[in-house]
Amino acid sequence: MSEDKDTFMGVPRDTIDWKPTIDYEKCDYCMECFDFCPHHVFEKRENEPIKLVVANPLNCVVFCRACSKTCGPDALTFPSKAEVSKKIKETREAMSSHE
Amino acid sequence: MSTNKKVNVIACSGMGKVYGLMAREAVLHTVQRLCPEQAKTLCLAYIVTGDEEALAGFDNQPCITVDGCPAMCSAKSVAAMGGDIKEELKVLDVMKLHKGAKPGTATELTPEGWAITEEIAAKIAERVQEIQKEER
Amino acid sequence: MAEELKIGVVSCSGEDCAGGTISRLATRKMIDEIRPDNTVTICLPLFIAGGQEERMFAKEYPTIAVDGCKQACAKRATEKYSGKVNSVVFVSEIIGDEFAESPALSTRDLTTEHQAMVDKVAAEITKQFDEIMNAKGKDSGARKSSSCSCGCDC
Amino acid sequence: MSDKYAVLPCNGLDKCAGQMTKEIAMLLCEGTQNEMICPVFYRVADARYDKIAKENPLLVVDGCGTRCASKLAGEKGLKIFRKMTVTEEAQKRGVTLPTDTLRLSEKEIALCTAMADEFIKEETAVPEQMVQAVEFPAPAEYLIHKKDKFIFRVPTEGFYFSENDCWLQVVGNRARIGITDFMQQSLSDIMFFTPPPVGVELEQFDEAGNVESGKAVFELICPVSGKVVAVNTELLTAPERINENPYEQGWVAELELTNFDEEKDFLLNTADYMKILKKKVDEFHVNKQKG
Repeated sequence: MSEDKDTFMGVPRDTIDWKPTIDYEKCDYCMECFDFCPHHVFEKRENEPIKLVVANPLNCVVFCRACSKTCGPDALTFPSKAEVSKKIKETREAMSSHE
Repeated sequence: MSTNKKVNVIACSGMGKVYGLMAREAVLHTVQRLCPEQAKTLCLAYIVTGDEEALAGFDNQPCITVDGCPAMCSAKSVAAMGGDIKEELKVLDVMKLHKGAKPGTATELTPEGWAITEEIAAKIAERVQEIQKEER
Repeated sequence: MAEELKIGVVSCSGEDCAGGTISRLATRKMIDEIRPDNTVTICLPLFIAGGQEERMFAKEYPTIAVDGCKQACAKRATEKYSGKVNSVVFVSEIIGDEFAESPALSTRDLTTEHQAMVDKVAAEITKQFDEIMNAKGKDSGARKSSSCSCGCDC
Repeated sequence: MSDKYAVLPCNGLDKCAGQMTKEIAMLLCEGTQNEMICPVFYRVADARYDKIAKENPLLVVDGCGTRCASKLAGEKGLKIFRKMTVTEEAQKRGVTLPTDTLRLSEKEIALCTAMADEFIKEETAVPEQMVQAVEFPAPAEYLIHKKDKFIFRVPTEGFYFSENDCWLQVVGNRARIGITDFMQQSLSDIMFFTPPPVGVELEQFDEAGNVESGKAVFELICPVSGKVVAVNTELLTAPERINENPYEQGWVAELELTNFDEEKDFLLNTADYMKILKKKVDEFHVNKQKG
């Protein structure tokens, strides 16, 4: 749709490592997270052994962890907020020193 | 046998959300099945036009409004047109008792949605009975 | 893509007659399934309850009123509080006065016959919608989405 | 604040985290006025606990994300004053819970003790009325974005915004936080509100409570670091205030700022937030059509 690249807090979204990780040992494919997330981060794989994947990690809203609260078996984890915000700050500084 | 006129039960019938349909269905359930002898419904769209004939439908009788959302269309419109509101019911108040429930869409209710709608209807019917007693 | 033209659809949602139920469902079908990209639903009682958004809409955009019975509440209320409507669909003319004025119908009791009435009314709204769109010289997107099974001529 | 709480644990017997909720509830009730509610009995017999549950602020202890205790509270029409979830706390503190046994080892007991202690300490934090009142002026003017029949408002002066659709209003070293008009409209009718705990120190981007509508749960991402000195308790009974007026009566919490000068670089002013809002409105629209 839009030509301009997605950014978050001024840095390219694809430089930010923020997405849920599914622990397949715990996941019971109840699909609560899939139904919950309005940003289509998750996708179902009907005919495959692994029936749910994080298909669109860049759609995931940075710092939002709301899907993990819908997860009964606690199969969803996120990176540490402190580390991610530190990284964003560093990227911003690097970008401004290049200007 | 009561000689009282019927209590007016008026739903918002909101088009945008499932709560509007729930209000509408709860009111229909009340006036058609639970207490057809003691309650009737009036068309909110007609009241909104402000026509004298529409307002005559109030019959100088008490009203119960049933609203889907906090915009309170039914309560506000009925009040603006001079209806005597005895009770303002809200679908959302009942929804709050069913956290996480999926009642359906603005066109169709799920079985869960129907169950909650009947709960709302029971509440309306209870108020209808009480109001009729008070008016006597 | 240029900014799409939006048309508002105001249904009477009459609580007193079966025509209101059909009107309401046909309007939603139009908005949800047939022309979701170009329609906005306008809540009629919100004209009084203070929705500035709804009151402004019919002043600025074309609007279709869908009325269950001859009272034409949707048309009259829209014109009283907001702005002139571009067209009116009379449900009772399409499905017959007798049924339209029979007691209000719960969605629980919908039959396939009622569903056919909904489709017929939705088709009429669509027809008027496309006429307005064409008059505005815009492509309504009708030709692209021919997958609907509403019985309309799209 | 009350000195007596009703404590409702989930007591999930088939998971370690569930076993821990009973332990935490015991620690919270031992030597205090607090009273415990048995979730199993409460489920079948309202009368036994209704009085305790309705007359005291309710503390809910959930084991895992299924949140059975929260759901039970919802079912009974109770408003939750505070809730804690064992798995979330474990993750926050870097504790891995065992999956092969239901018995609690010292490590788990230590986590239970820490969670209970934190609440007991928080309970004795400065009460709301002791905090010196600060006047937060109502926004004088709004920038407006219109899309179809929707109107989105953004205050022009005195407010900062985050890309997570939260706002911040700063007066001296104090600030109020809340959710923006755009997010409020996206969520539609808000039915539940969980405030952040008073007295807790939040880091920038930590969760500062959440709100729930029929559509979604929205986690408030705190735009700055600070100590929570007050929460808008009116929202506990009337969360729809957020829908009615997200920038005034709908405020969520008040913070004592700890690192604002440095952190404000990461916040947006009205014009910049407006740009993001417009983009989100367009995307939301596209999503809606697809969905």
